Amino acid sequence: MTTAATFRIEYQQFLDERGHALAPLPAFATDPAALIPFYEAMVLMRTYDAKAIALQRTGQLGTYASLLGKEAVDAGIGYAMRPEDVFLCTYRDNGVQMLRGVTMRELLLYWGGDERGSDFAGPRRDFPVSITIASQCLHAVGVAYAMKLRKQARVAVCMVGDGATSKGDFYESINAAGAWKLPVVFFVTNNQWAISVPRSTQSAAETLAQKAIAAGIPGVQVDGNDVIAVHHAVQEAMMLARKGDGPTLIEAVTYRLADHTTADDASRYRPPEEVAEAWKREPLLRLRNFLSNAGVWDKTHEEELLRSCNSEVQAAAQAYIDTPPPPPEQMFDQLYAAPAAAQAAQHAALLEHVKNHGTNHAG
Amino acid sequence: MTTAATFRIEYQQFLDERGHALAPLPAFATDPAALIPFYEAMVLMRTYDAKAIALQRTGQLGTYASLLGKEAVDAGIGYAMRPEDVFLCTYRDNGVQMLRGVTMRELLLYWGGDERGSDFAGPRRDFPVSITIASQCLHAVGVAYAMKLRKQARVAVCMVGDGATSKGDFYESINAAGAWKLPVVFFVTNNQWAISVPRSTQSAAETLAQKAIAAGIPGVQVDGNDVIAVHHAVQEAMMLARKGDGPTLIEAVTYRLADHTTADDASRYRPPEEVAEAWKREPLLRLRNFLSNAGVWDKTHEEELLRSCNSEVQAAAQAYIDTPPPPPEQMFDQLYAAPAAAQAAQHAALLEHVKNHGTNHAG
Amino acid sequence: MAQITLVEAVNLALARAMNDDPEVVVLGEDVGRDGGVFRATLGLLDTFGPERVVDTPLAENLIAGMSIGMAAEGLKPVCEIQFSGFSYTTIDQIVNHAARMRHRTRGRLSCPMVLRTPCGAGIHPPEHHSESPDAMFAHIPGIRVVYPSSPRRAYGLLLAAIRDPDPVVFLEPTRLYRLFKEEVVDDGVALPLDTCFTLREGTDVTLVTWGAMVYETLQVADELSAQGVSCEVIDVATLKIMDFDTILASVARTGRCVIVTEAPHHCSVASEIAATLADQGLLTLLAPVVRVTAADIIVPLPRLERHYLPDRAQILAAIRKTLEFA
Amino acid sequence: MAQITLVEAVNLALARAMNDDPEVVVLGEDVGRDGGVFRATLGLLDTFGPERVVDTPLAENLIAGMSIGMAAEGLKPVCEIQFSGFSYTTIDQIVNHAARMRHRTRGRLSCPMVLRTPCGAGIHPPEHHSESPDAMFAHIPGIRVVYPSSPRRAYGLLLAAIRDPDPVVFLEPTRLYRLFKEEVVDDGVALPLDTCFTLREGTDVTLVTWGAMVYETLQVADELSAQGVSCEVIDVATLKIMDFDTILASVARTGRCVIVTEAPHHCSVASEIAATLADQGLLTLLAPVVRVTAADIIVPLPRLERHYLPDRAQILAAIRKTLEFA
Ligand SMILES: Cc1ncc(C[n+]2csc(CCOP(=O)(O)OP(=O)(O)O)c2C)c(N)n1
Ligand SMILES: Cc1ncc(C[n+]2csc(CCOP(=O)(O)OP(=O)(O)O)c2C)c(N)n1
Ligand SMILES: [Mg+2]
Ligand SMILES: [Mg+2]
Repeated sequence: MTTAATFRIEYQQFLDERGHALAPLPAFATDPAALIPFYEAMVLMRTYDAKAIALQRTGQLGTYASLLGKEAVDAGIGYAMRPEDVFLCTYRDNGVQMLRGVTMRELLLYWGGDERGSDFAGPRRDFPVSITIASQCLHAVGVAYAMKLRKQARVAVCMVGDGATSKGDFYESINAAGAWKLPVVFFVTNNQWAISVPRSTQSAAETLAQKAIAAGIPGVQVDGNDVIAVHHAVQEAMMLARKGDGPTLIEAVTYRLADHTTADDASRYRPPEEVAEAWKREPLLRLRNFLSNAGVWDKTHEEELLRSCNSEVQAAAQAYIDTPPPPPEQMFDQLYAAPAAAQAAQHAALLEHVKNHGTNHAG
Repeated sequence: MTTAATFRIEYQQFLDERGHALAPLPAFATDPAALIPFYEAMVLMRTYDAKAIALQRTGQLGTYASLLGKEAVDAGIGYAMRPEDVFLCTYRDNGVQMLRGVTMRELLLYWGGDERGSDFAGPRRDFPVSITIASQCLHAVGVAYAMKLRKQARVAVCMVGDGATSKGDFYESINAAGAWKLPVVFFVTNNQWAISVPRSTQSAAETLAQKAIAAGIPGVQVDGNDVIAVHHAVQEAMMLARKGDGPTLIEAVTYRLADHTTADDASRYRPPEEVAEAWKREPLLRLRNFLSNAGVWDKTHEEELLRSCNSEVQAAAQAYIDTPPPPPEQMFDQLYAAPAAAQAAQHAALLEHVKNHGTNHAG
Repeated sequence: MAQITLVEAVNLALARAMNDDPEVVVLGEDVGRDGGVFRATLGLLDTFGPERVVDTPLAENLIAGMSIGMAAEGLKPVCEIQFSGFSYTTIDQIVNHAARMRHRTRGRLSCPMVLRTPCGAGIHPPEHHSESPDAMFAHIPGIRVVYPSSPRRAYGLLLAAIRDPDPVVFLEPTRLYRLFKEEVVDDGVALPLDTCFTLREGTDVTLVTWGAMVYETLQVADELSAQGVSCEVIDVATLKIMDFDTILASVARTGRCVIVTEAPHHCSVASEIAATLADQGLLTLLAPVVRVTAADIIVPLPRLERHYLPDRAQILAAIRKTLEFA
Repeated sequence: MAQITLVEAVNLALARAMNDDPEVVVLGEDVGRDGGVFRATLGLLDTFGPERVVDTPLAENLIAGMSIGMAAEGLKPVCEIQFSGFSYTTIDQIVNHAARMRHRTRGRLSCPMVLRTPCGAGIHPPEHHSESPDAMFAHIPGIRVVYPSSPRRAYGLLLAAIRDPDPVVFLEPTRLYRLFKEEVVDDGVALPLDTCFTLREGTDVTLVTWGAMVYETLQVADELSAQGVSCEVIDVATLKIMDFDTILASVARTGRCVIVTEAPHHCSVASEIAATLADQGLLTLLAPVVRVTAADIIVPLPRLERHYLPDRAQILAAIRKTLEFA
């Protein structure tokens, strides 16, 4: 019996729950003030999130998936990416999208049920939200393949949840990306739940980061409530990818503080104590404490920030609400690059009907 | 930076290429004579294999996938399973099927293009050959789930090739089997090639056994040309499974000595030297040497064995050839448990046509 | 005798089947403690335990494939795919294995599984939650496809599907899950899988439909009835193996036929019905066979969704066109 | 000007497209050194190198999904699925992503990919190597489905498919790969994707078909022509978006139509054509629209395979029945 191979999965955390440094901080964090933009972004995300839920509750938005609790993940990633990189996201990654330049109005438009929300003016090559779990991992492989083929120093960043790591798409993707050494970072937000299904039901693997071993690529686990750990891991992974050293899998351990979506009621399946416990580890508090301890943040800053976030979000919500509804033609155009003559009659008939009758549908 | 988890993948080999023991042999192999049935089975497999190819070459069989080079794998597994276990196989695992009690006539019937070949009299709950790569892994999960639900001490054994480990079905299955601790053994025959695609193209993983780590289950790599190593690993894995300790992934490193199938010409894509090298490690020679060295096997035994294998195979081939062709009705019956009235006319019309016209088809 | 919704009827049938037959196992995403995102499996976990009411890892291909393995071992798995937009990944296992297990082993192994999934548009959900893949499934030889349109038929047909010895894809009209209630007797009586259901008898025109569109079609029929037009309304219910005799016989009487479905037009189940009429019913047709379907477009996000679904006005217009044809 | 087979024509078009456009990338299982199991990609590796002629890991879902990612980045991936029986695992990516990328982003991203796969029965192969999923693909809004039936059309249509800015599923009739040769000029001229091809003009009956069955249908038409029966033969070629005008115009002249396909009967592409005739062509029909299809059964293993495929006698019988109808 000999040893064919050995592996180690590392865990990275820099800040403890009260915001104290546990280890020497990485270069980008040695000046605490440099972390203020992270904190500001995280607060904006949380403000946006609350507004989105409020809009949904008042019938002004469709089903919405809250990002509450993953602000550190989103800020850590958002600030590590360059404009020319490509972001492939789930429905829970609006925070990264905001940092990429997608406007809150566009995000709300999407959640409001309008395709135009995915035609954002910002990062034009970023992917739209992927609803079918893990399916975007395969796209990330193709995007990264194209980048490599063209010898570009760009990186694809692909998000998934803990539940998504059970799906074949995820494995096929990390495996293929490893085989071709593609410039892609796979990021698992392990928030402990896939709707009502706990992490333990998904897999017997002790960590999700170790799934990287199946693909022969590096895997690392980080504290997903610690923005320094997240940002550091993503930076390292992107640097590897950019210089041609292939993909990395990052697992961020965090917690879904909200219901799965506004259509869900998490109290049906998880104990309130678990949620209360998780609140103690939440990412904003931790970073705020760190900044306060370092003397670069105080109550005045905080109040000013909240004020500006609120007004920014309010303005975006209003801009969303003021956006005229999509024209019915939107159903047909952009289905194909060129409208097919053979479908013209079908489309015209429906349009005619919509214009004459509106709809008398029960749904 | 702390360590979240560490892993080790073991490699097992007992016999070297010349049949010398490299390590103390496991209990079942301490009496060399106990290995004679393994050798006999392996020679029978090879004889059968050669006959099948001959039948194909002379137009008496359809496309056939040779098992040449994996006889140790098949014998090692076949002798580890109990009748009540369930075997889920690929097209290259006829050797195991033979040991399970599927007759060579039945196997040839299958390759001859007759569904009745999968209605074997032997292991009635074993699965038919799965052609769609890795798809049978999912069935193995279901079979093992049923065994566990019913608290039976049975085990499902599921075969895949190296190529199959790139497919989502494989990962979803080992992951789910791990999550539920199901009684199933996943066995990867790593014969270095998936048609023309070499093992290195499939994955950056150093071993295929380490894919087990993604599922949080044990993984082990063995020398697939060493029947003792294979049998030992399978026995251990089945013991674990039978007593409720869940699944194991075994990777057997061997080599596809033949073309992919009779429809393939491997000389198009792989160098003759590689094949010549592989012949030096082939499993029969090694075990024969071991038995000879131990004084339990000689030329007379060998000649006698070859003679009996030849006549057994010859008889099976004849029985196959003498089997009357399937009736056209076979296309319709067993499509549903009860023939549907709504389809009766359609079926009757086709049957009528077949009986009146035979077929004038170009194909 | 309770008035219950369609999703409650599904729940009732599941509980009944699990109670009657210990081999019945329910599996899927969130079917356990959560009771399914639509609550179709509510209470089953408490009654039958986590071994028979199984939350799976998040993988539909796994759910379908392991159901096949369970079924081959003699269990009767009833798996749930959370939305039919996530059922495309099961097609490989359904076509290549579920549909063939019996045939390829000459009956040695079989596949008595049911794959349930909510189907169709109309609940204003995110992308991929409004799909109508009925035609894709109905094309597959070796399976049955069932699509109930009322609580009572959901109950009886689901029992039948579970008891059927072959694989059944059971599509549930999401839009009708809670739209209306009906009295359902929990008597364990299954409905037949080899027949359409004639919901209204009529003489002027035959309306053929299934799934959620049965709802609007009946409304239109009632509306027209008040105006003296007599519509026969047929709920196809079992899309495969389909009972064409009932449809052909009806059209033979009425001479006119309108087919209503919310699936895209091209190569839909509606096409099959119209095609069968063009062959076996041609002589009885007094007017062109009109299909009221969705356009061949992607279901839009909620803001335009209501324009996607065929509505009463479209059905009405089609009927009028058919009736006015001389 | 060489006489070449259909598979050689596919190869020629691939080489031409790769030569003309550096964004064209070929990927799939065994497409590299092996040149594809049917040799459709023979020689491409040597000419264009391993970065543009890519052997992938064994995963069809990956192949389809990564093609979408490549296409969104502006490459023009042409992926090969080794047999259409292995294409079912790509349906999820095709329906849920390839078909929607343009629409859901309002044209910001698009999906100019081609998915090629050999299709149909007749080569006596193992299980799953004889599938005809054309109807499933043709049902999907947002894609095109193309199915050539001769070397020349394979060449011209594949060029068109690759140049098309939207996703195209390109089905290749396995049985015809080497059955006959035709002169193909490698002039880089694409054929249109919005039209059927009328292969024989005729006045007595319209025969509508596609893929490998075009071969037998033409033979029957020739046979009948010798007997004084004039058949119009239409190769549909592009199954989606389909050119119904050509078919309707032809049937308007002949009054009779036989549709021939080797796919199972229920909800097939043949159903769509017959259904369209039952609506838009009803008044012109002098006889029932007859479909010659496979039965709704699983393609049998080789010993019975020849009974599965529709043959000339069946086509002939259907035509006679149609012609004799008064
Ligand atoms: C393929 C697929 N199956 C099922 C669903 C329904 N669904 C939406 S979110 C979700 C859970 C996802 O969990 P996870 O991956 O952990 O992400 P999270 O929601 O926690 O961010 C499920 C099952 C889906 N969207 N796609
Ligand atoms: C899903 C699927 N894709 C493609 C094929 C075609 N095919 C048959 S065997 C094979 C290679 C399999 O390689 P491997 O898993 O290593 O098994 P081996 O043939 O070496 O035993 C391929 C691609 C198939 N049968 N199924
Ligand atoms: Mg989660
Ligand atoms: Mg192999």
